[in-house]
Amino acid sequence: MLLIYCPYCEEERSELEFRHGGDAHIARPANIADITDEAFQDYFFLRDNPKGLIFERWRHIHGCGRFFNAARDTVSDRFFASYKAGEPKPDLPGVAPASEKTVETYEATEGNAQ
Amino acid sequence: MADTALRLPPLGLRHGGSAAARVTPAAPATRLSLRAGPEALDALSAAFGLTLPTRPKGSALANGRHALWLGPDEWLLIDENEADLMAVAAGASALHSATDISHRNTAILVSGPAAAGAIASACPLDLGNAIFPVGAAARTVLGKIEIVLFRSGEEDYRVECWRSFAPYAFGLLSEGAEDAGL
Amino acid sequence: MSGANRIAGQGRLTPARTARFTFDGVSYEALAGDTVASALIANGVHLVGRSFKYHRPRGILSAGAEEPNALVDVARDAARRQPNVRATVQEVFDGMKVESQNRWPSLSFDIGGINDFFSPFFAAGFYYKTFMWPKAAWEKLYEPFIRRAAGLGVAPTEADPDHYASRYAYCDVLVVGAGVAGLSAALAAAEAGARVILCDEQPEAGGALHFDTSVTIDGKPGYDWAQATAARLAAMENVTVLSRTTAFGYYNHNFVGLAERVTDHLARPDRKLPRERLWQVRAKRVILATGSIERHMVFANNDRPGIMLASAARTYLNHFGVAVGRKVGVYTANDSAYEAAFDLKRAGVTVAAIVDSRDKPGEAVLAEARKLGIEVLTGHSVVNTKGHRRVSSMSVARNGGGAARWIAVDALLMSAGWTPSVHLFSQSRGKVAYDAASGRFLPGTYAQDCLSVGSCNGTDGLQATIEEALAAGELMARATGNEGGAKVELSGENAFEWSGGMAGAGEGAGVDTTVKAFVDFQHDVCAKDIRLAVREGMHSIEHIKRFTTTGMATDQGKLSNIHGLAIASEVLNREIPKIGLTTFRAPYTPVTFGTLISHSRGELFDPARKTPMHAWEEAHGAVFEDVGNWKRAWYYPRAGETMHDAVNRECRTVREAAGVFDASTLGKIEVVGPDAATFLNLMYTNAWDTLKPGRCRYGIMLREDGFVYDDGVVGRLAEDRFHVTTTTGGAPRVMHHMEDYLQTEFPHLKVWLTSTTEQWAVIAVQGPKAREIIAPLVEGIDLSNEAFPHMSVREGKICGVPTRLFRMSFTGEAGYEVNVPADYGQAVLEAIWARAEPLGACAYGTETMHVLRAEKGYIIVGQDTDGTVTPYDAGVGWAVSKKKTDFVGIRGLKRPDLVKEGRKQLVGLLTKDPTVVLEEGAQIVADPNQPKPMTMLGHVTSSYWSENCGRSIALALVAGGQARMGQTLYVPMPDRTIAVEVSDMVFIDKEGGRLNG
Amino acid sequence: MRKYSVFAVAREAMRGHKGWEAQWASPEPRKEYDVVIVGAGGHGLGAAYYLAKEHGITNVAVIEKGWLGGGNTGRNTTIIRSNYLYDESMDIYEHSLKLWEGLSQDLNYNVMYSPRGVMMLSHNVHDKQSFQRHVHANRLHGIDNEWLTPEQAKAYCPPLDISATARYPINGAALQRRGGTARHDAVAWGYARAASDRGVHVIQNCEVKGIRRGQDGAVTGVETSKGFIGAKKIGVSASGHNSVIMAMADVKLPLHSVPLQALVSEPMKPIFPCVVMSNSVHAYISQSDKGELVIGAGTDQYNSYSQTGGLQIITHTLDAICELFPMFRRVKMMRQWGGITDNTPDRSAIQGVTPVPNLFVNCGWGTGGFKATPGSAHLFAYLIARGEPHKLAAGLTLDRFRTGRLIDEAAAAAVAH
Repeated sequence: MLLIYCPYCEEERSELEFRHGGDAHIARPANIADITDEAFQDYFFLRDNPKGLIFERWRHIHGCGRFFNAARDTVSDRFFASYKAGEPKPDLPGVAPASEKTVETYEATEGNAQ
Repeated sequence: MADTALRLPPLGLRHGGSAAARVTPAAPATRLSLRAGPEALDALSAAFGLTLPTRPKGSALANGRHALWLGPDEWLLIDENEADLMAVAAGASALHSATDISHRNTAILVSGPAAAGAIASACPLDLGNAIFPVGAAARTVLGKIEIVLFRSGEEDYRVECWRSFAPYAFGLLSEGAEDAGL
Repeated sequence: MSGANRIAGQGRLTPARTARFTFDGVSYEALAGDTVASALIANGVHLVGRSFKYHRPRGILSAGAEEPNALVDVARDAARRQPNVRATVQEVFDGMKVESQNRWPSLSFDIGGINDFFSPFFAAGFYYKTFMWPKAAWEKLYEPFIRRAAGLGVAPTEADPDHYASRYAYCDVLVVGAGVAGLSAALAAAEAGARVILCDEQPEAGGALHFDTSVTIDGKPGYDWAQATAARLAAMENVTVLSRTTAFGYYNHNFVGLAERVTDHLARPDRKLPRERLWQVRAKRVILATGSIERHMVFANNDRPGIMLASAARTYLNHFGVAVGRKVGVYTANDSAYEAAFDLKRAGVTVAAIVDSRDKPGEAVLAEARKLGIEVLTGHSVVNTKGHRRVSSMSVARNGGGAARWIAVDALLMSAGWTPSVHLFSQSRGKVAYDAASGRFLPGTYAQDCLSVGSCNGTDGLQATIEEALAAGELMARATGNEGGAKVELSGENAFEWSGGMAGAGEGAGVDTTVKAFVDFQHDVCAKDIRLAVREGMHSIEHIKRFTTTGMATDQGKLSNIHGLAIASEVLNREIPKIGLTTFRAPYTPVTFGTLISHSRGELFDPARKTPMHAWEEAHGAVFEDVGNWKRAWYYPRAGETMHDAVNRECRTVREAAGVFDASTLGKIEVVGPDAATFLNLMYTNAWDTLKPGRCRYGIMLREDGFVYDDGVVGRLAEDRFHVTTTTGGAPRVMHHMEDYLQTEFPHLKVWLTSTTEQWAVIAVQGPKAREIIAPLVEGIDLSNEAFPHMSVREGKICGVPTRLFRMSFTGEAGYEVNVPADYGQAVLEAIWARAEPLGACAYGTETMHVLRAEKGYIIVGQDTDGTVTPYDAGVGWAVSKKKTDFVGIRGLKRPDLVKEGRKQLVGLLTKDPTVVLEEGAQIVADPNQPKPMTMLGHVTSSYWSENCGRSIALALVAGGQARMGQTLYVPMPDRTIAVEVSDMVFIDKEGGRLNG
Repeated sequence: MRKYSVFAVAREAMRGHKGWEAQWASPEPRKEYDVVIVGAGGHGLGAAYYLAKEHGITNVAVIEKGWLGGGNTGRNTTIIRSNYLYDESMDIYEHSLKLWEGLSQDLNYNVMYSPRGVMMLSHNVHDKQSFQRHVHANRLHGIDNEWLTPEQAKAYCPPLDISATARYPINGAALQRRGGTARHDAVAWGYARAASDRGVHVIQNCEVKGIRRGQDGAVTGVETSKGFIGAKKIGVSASGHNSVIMAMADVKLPLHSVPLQALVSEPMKPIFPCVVMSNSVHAYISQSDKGELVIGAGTDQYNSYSQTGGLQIITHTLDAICELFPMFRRVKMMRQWGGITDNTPDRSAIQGVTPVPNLFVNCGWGTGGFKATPGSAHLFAYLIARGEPHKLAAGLTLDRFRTGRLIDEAAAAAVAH
């Protein structure tokens, strides 16, 4: 069970109080009625699903009720940062963006069996 | 003209818990869900006769009227004297939203030396003195339901929940109180 | 006498305090504090169980949680029976009934033992290669046979009458393990002022000090120091000491699950006490002081009763005062086992010989052995044993194939060295590293804020352990902001430093493929099985594990993992770290489901939500149905009525007179603010700015992909205040959905949302006499059609209390929905009922509501629609604004497949035979005689007998339904085919005149 | 390859099992293959097997970063059924079920397919409507699925508590008698052995690090930890890691990967005869041949590639299990674990061509991949061999997210896979 820092409550609280909200920084197109089928597919369905750094939304639904964003490593589940909705992606010195070119070693996820 | 309808609170006259953690339904109160931006705080504070807290987990008390911080633009107001809070809110000119939730919520009081233990049987909040001191309030969960927890004294807690969840909350707190009191 | 093998003057139990228990029906005496294992050995019982596969006779191997053999069934009474209990952990209580497992007809004569004879046929993985012919025999013959043979204990068959408790806890430092290392670390952390939780699986602190009597700390015997230190910690305000408490799982972000056994050791527990208590600890820092586990030696027939770990024999002697034999052999590859021989010898037990596979044991232990006159055979191995129900002799040979000689023994103690318990560290996702020098896997890279100390960290030596633990305790306390206290100092002494150890098959395991040298005792995995697995291409340790099932028994490989790995390493000719460990999974030791679920049972399993009028409904005979978490009145049968009768009567009564209905469960959201209408414009397909205060409108809400998400009537109370209703089941998700858009897409809008579902009790009064019923009760609202037309809302009073009175209808009749503050609901209902009943009205439930709305063609989202239906499909396309440039779902709704011809559309269905009522969910076809798989056009979503229509009616989603009006389609049922005609969805009062009644 | 049989076992028993050969070869990779399949789980190995057996394509490598069968194939609760709602789902799962029925004989490897019946409990009127919709659709499609009264359900599964006072009383059940379980490892091993026997290379401990493409955009091979391996065609079937692999070819998919947890109890003598699923209370349970209760829990709510998850997911499932079977409160959890599932927005799989020529994908099986193994593998082989989907898999293509032709089993029925 995760321990999640809520930037509005300014403390870490149990995951039980939170609901995950999918990827962060996906803006609903202002002219949504006019976009193409492909653009709609991109907006609504296609996701990076990164292995490593992810920017994601959480709602402190059983706390202050606010949506906010967080940067987390999807392999270690470690949080790097939480920040309020509407704020830009933070700089995360030393944190590599997830990239298909640098796939985690097998051991990192799988224990030590070879 | 019919007789005025009688009020029937959800928990009736139940009691539970243990000597070390008593669990009792709170008396009826009026409650308000108050929503407003920072620019309205002074006017609203003046109207309600207390300073609306702006820090997480903060609360304010004046003449039996509590204001609990629930979120950056959200307060739960509880008036134990059953004052008409909607009327008070209507008197404030600043932009806000006030919704009467007096009957939506009900409250359970947990008190005694094992009160914190009783609540900790199902609530994942850290109830340590340093982090949840007297006067602290937070929306959180209790077992499978949402509650607002308010610490009103060293050994006194108020658990606010929606009325249909109250029997569940009461049962859970009673079991927790039995165990915490052992 | 509590057993012939009890040695006067030995051990820490009090001879005067006894308890009686039975094992397989025979009564025995034990001492308070005994485990089942110590009590059985004290009474000369060595055969206690049968192995999983070969049904080999098995005894007690260990004195702790790692026990693979001595699993028994323990009962307090018929319902309080627990299978697969480790006899080495379970404390005896007076009146306890213990039964052996996995044997028939008896433990000493077990028919299943024949498996041992046929074991050559049951090599690892044999079942993958056979039982395939004839095909049907697998299910009918082979599998049932395998199933009966497998399994250990017998599952409980009665509901568990015990209760379980739970506690969330926070601390600065959680210390797991209360041996030397754990106690030292906890003391240092606690003295520095940290909030500390210290837990240990045993009843008393001390860990290895239970058996290791050669240790002194601060001048006290080690065990006494441990008790004093635990007591000192327990007395500190900032410390919680939990005994009989196993840290079973280490989860994300320093979340650790502990299982505390509260009453299973008590003869007559207070009924208020929970059986077990789950602790869910969130620790800022964790110190793992989990110690290490002694390994057995792998050699031929190393599994006979009486063969056990050397440290276990020492525990039985030094703690329980029980001699495990009278003539004991020792087979070891490290020094620690010598101390077992010394202790036994001093207690008067004959030590036949110490057989040491090493050529050069530690000098100190050799010298002591000489002094005590114990024969030591270095460079020798035990290569076989004899004895059926108990070991009777061991065969010893010089390494390298010397001649073997048999030595009579009645117990054989073994030790291949110590395996650090890195289970929790590994669960924390830390990476272990192999230390080639000591042949151990040790904590390597940490993934969470924790530290390992003592022997689980590979730290050898008493003083080194103490110093490491004290430093860690202080460091963790400081790291969590504690600055108090003086530095703790401790000094310890012990008689011998231990060295040595080996992993893998000993000389006596042979290369012969028939030798049974057990690696995993419970699952009967031998060295030869691991070799076979490798031969068959299983080169990953995970493959070997799964193919042989080594490490997959209830002990999860605590003894066997390293041996299995070493044997694989030898056969594959690859170093151990190149083969790797299997992943450690929670729980460390098995945890009862009851503990994990704690309070969640019966009424506390899942809240049953009841409306404010529930008691009234119950008193008036309502039968309830589950809708989400709600209990809703379903129908109100009168004496002698079936459900069908009751619903017919209710349906008729509502249309002829009136009915009252509890609609409180509908979701309600108060939408307030200057931009409320703008916001609703975005959330619903309809246009809201045109709705005047005091009026209501039916709204459709879509997901962004264009499918119907929810619906409900929305009333505008003021320019800036709307009363939104949602479906009963949809209330929480609609609220979340709206908050999502409001906070993240449209944060500029000045509007706030508040759930008011439970603020209002809602009493629907529907039917021609509705107005007559409520009129005298209402104050301040003109109820005339002109002043208060259909789809309006007014605020006023009813029965002297505030109401939001809606003029609306889900029945097609003129009607009202009376909203009153919830606590008044029952009283207002009573007042309404007092007027309604004399006027011939009835109370009706959800079933009647469903029929009445279906007669009018009103849809129920979630029943007539699923997540694949657009408003156009559902026949409510009129509610989609053509003028708005944006609302959620506007784009999704235009996608090619959503505007395609031939989509499933909601229509009415009339059976050709009006008395036939279709089954909801039944499928519809055009040609009932086509072969399977048939082309299905759609399905029946709602279907009822309509008393008011005098026939059955149904709604259905049918491909191209609107274009099929009047067509005959078919509903093929298992026993007949039903012909239906596609019709309009409105079956009664098509003009809607009754609404204005 | 040596045929497995009771006679072979008996013969080997007499000589200490010294004669068994490796079940599959462990070759070094060739420079180039006609087909490289990424992911040696049941789907990938099976596809290789069917490529060799039915399409005559034997110059095939299945590459796997860890040990074969180590992903979701070896981590799931092994439930097999085909009583889905939509034609697309029924087609593929029924195709799979038919292959399950003869798989042990086809592979000469006992995968222990055990048609012990899968029963889905209905707890309320809504469940009943939904399950009966399935029952009828299945019947007209030619798939067995029947509606049981509570008493019939109890007769089929005696441990069931059907008392009306339960928090979620049981008002009926849907039963697919041909549904059941199989031995998960055996499926991977059986396919690996049979594929290897037909010349397929199974290359373990070989991690894909990139997908190389030619000037025409078509794939030319994979960069791996064992060097570059050329490939005329590539099929990706890497369960939770499909997004990561496909991103190497710049293909974005509608997937999110979440941990799915499961647990087993200690082994006990036979007590539980079938598979029981309950959607309303979120639980599924069966008993393995070894005697363990095998219990499927839920997924964590957040994307994660960690094969662990929160304790609350496990306890939530056990709540429900113990409510349905109060006798199990004294049973002990012996081991819990997690696998990474890749999930699509409509909870149905994607199998089809991709925008990259000669790159094929098989993904999004979510929590339902095991039961699909032989069917998915069989149709994936067809897709790779022919370059176009088999008609039974034609609905599973990627373009449905653009057009809106979703196969939303979850939305339609809210039935957990």
